[in-house]
Amino acid sequence: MISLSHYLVLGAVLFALAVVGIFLNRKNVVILLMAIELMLLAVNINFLAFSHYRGDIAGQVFVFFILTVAAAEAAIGLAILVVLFRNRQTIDVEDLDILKG
Amino acid sequence: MIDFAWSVWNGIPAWSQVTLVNLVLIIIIVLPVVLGVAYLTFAERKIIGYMQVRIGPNRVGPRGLLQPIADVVKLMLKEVIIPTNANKYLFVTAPVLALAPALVAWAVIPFTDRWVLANIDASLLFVLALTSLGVYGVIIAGWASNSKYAFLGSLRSAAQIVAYEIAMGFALVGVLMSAQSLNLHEIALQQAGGLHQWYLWPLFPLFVVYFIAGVAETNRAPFDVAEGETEIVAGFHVEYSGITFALFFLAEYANMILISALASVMFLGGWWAPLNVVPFTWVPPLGWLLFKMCGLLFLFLWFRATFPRYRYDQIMRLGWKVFIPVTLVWIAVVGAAMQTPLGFLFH
Amino acid sequence: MLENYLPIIIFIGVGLLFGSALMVIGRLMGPHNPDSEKLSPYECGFEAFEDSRMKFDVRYYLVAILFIIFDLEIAFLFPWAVVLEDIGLFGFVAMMLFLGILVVGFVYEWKKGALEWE
Amino acid sequence: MTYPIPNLLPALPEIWVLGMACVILIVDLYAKPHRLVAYLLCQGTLVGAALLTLTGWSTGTETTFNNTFVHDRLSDLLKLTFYLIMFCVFAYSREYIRERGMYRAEYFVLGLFGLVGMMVMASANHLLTLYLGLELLSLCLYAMVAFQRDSSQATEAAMKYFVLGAVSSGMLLYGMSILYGLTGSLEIGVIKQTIAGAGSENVALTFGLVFIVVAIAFKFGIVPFHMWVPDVYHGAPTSVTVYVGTAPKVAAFALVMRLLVGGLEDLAVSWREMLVILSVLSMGLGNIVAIAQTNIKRMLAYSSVSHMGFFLLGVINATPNGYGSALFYVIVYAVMSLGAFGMVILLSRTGFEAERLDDFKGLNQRSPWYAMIMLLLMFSMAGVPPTVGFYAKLLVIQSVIQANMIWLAVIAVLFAVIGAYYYLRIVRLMYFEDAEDQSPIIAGTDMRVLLGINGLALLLIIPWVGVVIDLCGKAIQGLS
Amino acid sequence: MNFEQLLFYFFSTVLVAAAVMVITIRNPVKAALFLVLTFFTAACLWILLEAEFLAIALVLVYVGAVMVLFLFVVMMLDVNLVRLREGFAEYLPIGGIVAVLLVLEMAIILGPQRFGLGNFPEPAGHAADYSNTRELGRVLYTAYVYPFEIAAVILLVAIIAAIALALRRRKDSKYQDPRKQIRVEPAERLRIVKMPTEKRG
Repeated sequence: MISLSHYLVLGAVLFALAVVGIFLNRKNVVILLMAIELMLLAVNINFLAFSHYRGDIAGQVFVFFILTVAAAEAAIGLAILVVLFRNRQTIDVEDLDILKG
Repeated sequence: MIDFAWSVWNGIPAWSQVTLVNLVLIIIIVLPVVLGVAYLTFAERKIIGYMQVRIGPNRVGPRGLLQPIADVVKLMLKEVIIPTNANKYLFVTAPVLALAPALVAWAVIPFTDRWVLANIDASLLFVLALTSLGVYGVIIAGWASNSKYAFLGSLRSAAQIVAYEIAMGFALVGVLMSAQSLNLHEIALQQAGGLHQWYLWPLFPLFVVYFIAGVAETNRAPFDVAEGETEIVAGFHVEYSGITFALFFLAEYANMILISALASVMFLGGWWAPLNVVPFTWVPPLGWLLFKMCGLLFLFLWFRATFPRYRYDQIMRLGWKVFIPVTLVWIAVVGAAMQTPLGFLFH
Repeated sequence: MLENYLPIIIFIGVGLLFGSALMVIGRLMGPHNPDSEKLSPYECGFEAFEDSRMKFDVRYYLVAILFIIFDLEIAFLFPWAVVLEDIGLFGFVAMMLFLGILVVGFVYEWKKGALEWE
Repeated sequence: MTYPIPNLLPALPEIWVLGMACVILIVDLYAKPHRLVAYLLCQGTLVGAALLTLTGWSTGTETTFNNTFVHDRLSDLLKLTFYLIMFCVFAYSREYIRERGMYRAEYFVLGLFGLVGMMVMASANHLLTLYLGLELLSLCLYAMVAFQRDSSQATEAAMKYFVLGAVSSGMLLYGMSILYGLTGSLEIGVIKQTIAGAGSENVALTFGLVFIVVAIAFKFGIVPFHMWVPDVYHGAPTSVTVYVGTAPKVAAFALVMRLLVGGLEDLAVSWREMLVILSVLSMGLGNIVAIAQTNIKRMLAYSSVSHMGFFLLGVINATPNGYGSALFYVIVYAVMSLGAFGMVILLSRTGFEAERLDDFKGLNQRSPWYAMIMLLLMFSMAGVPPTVGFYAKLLVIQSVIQANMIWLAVIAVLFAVIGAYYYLRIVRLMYFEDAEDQSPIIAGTDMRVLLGINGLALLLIIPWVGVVIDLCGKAIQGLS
Repeated sequence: MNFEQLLFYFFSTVLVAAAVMVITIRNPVKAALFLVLTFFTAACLWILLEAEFLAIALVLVYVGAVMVLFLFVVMMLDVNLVRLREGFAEYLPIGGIVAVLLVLEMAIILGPQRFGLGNFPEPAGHAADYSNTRELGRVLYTAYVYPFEIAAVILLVAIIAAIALALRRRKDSKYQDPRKQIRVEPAERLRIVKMPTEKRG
């Protein structure tokens, strides 16, 4: 049978991929945002796996709220991105160098 | 011979047996839908023809009945053109992505009391989720074509689809409240017993919103600005030709049929006869469902023949500023009524 | 519960295959003789003089953002509608508060003209 | 089925602030632009909330909303601090945002919603409410940092803040998911009991704990998770910096208390070690890099990094006494930081941001009064006696000594001395250099008065400092 | 290997492969589409975990809405795709090593042999009339009413923030206002000018 650990390891792999994605794509903000979504997906898989194997609905409730918040967050993040793009004509993080010191 | 076939059947593993049975059932559903699409186009041309005092297609086959077959053959034999600089893979994926959700949604439609392919608990939500996938075909097609008109058209379509999807979702909430179930089969069962039990009556505003939103979702007239010839050539599929175009066409009409089926199940009692008396009960349940669907499909065609096209800002205003408030208010009304002894009105 | 989903998975496969198969058939049966004029993107009789991927109105993704938020609202309404009879007045009031807060947002959008398509 | 109606009284301040924020949003749609209405309503809301909190002042611990909400002395004290800080933040912002075309009701409304988020955090008794409060606060802050949307500096800062904030939320959630899996509950009290029952020797628990500590460090801006701090403080409009740099730090303290102390106190052995490292790194890097800064906002940012290192010293002790000193420290820091950024706002005017250290040159010639206020602020930040900043540092270092970590105390004192250099440099600039700019200092009456009080409070509170420390101690004792 | 396991491994493989594509592929539009695939397979896995409602909600909200916004944004930002991936290859080996290490560590801790995480029994199946949505609904609006209302506030903040940041009224655009159109008085449009008749020259 599929055990809890199967799901947890899957979550861990996804989480690690997201972290690596953030490191690899430090230049491209859009991909960064996507990597963040992957990270939250990993967390959700964890919660649901625990919820399933513990037979406790609270984990699902938590996931529902994470989905909600993450979607709202993505909306705001992309709004900021759009405003930034209008100002700078770039989403390359390396060009974002006004703030240095 | 039969014995041999039977032994082969018993010899294969259980899960492949299930898979095969399901495959056959799926084909039994998909083929009529596709055929339905073909003849819906024929019906459209004929009906609009008569409404405009013409006869419509009448050359191929008796009374033009073979016209849709000829059309299919023609589309298949046409050249598929992939524009330069277009993104090849995405360009050919887009039509497939547009078609697949329109077909898959049929898996959860209850055709009769006994016949529903996948009787999942959250089937209504499933349908809504699938409908929301349809927008990908549009966006990808517009972007992959690398053509200004296609891109603009796809954006417009996407924004429109998205706006009406909300109204559609809110309208469905009303149905859920009345039925206290997410399962389409259950929803239809609750409407057994005749005309007066149909959700059409207590949820009339939601029915109207749902159906009009369905018309807008499928980019049908009078909401077809995104592909109106006078507006923006042919919208997101301007670069598509031959079979690729046919797939979009198929998706649009399959969606129309789907919307009619859903509306029949949710508001018009699905397969139930309008009255439980003799002449009505002679018709088989599936017959009633088809009859209701045909009625709604006729409305689709009638709208196209009658209404002038909306302007884009009017479309958006209708979706956001009329439908959403109306549905919200009606949800509150239904919910409030359910807290009082009047609740029975909405069941 | 899981066995109910099996037909759906198969159906998804069939849906994708059906479309792809039609594509392949069309590709095989149709002629194939491209030339540069035929393959150029649609334009009103002149060469396309700019890339099609131009910038578009901010309004489009304002609509997309609002769509996300309303979609979430719908996601919250679905389980509520299904159990409304169980949770009774308490649940009703809870949802009306929820909707009330979001109606404030809706009124705000409306008055700000975010729903206006100019 | 019927459900008991939850007791709404403990949550009255939250409900009031939320309701008023909605009212302000709607009223402003119908009011003429640039009216004071939004500002006055906003300050009225804060006063009303303070009154509500004071009337409902808690004597014990009560929970409501099915144990997702807790009302105790700590939550009340934190909320009062929030109101106070926010009152000053809005007062300092008013002229600044008007001059820069940001005077819109959304500014105040987002600020108030951020306040609601902090209040939710302060009263959280459940991982879910803790997370939601944190996100509510963060979302408001991201939007406010980007509020000056034509400024590429501000939007760039907002983007960086957003990405790192979202990553840290992801970390926090991952840690929470492990906690949930191992204890089977999201309720903080139950988690504590389960861990106490199961023993703290579980590697998987420590694994989850690492993620939580990293996330907390991100939120506080502690080395090595401080990358966003200087950029955000610098890039954001100063009126937003004064928000980001003050109240959320106090709210992050609530995060520490509720999660690390309230839920995971039995793992203190593990998290103490992590915090010691973070604290030393923070004090060191913050103080040293701050010296190299020429921009005062960046300097204050690094100063904040180092202050958060000092703050952690209080937590490391893992005794109520230590938490009390940490609470006192973070409140004092918030007040000092409020004043310091307030001074930056004061000196700036339309088309001119007083961001460079050089803009403080000769302030004494321009206005001896404000120079004195700035002097007090800088002395307090440096920890020069007899300012309250001195007491704050004293207390946390004392708590470290109590924990028998003399070496850590020595390091802390050393870094405090290094840190004093760059604070005193500003004092030198103000008193011993000539002003480059002689334009008069203009500000609204509310700002003048509040900033004066803000600065003087650091000195004049001394006779009553014992009362405040006592209050902090009591708030912590009410926890267990 | 039974059918359920087969499905699990199939979906997990697709999920991980799609996630790898998201973070490595050059074209952001394709990355977004791979993210869609990731979400979709994740939804399938959630159904295996019997979280039916959330699985479909994931498709509805993420695939149907959030990713549409992502696509809008990447399509609009006419970015220089190649440049953004410059230096990508340099980081790749380091990134790969980091990834492998991370996964190994996490797998050791979360793996089946240790810390009792593998010992959870497979939960008993639910009754035939079990409805995941219903069960979620029963607690969501009662026991979790406080988080539920906070969620509304978060959505409200998202609306306000999005409009405050992104909405700009265009000054140059012209559009019809039907209210104005129908309120027009004749006097506004037509001016009757008295002119003396000219004499015939």
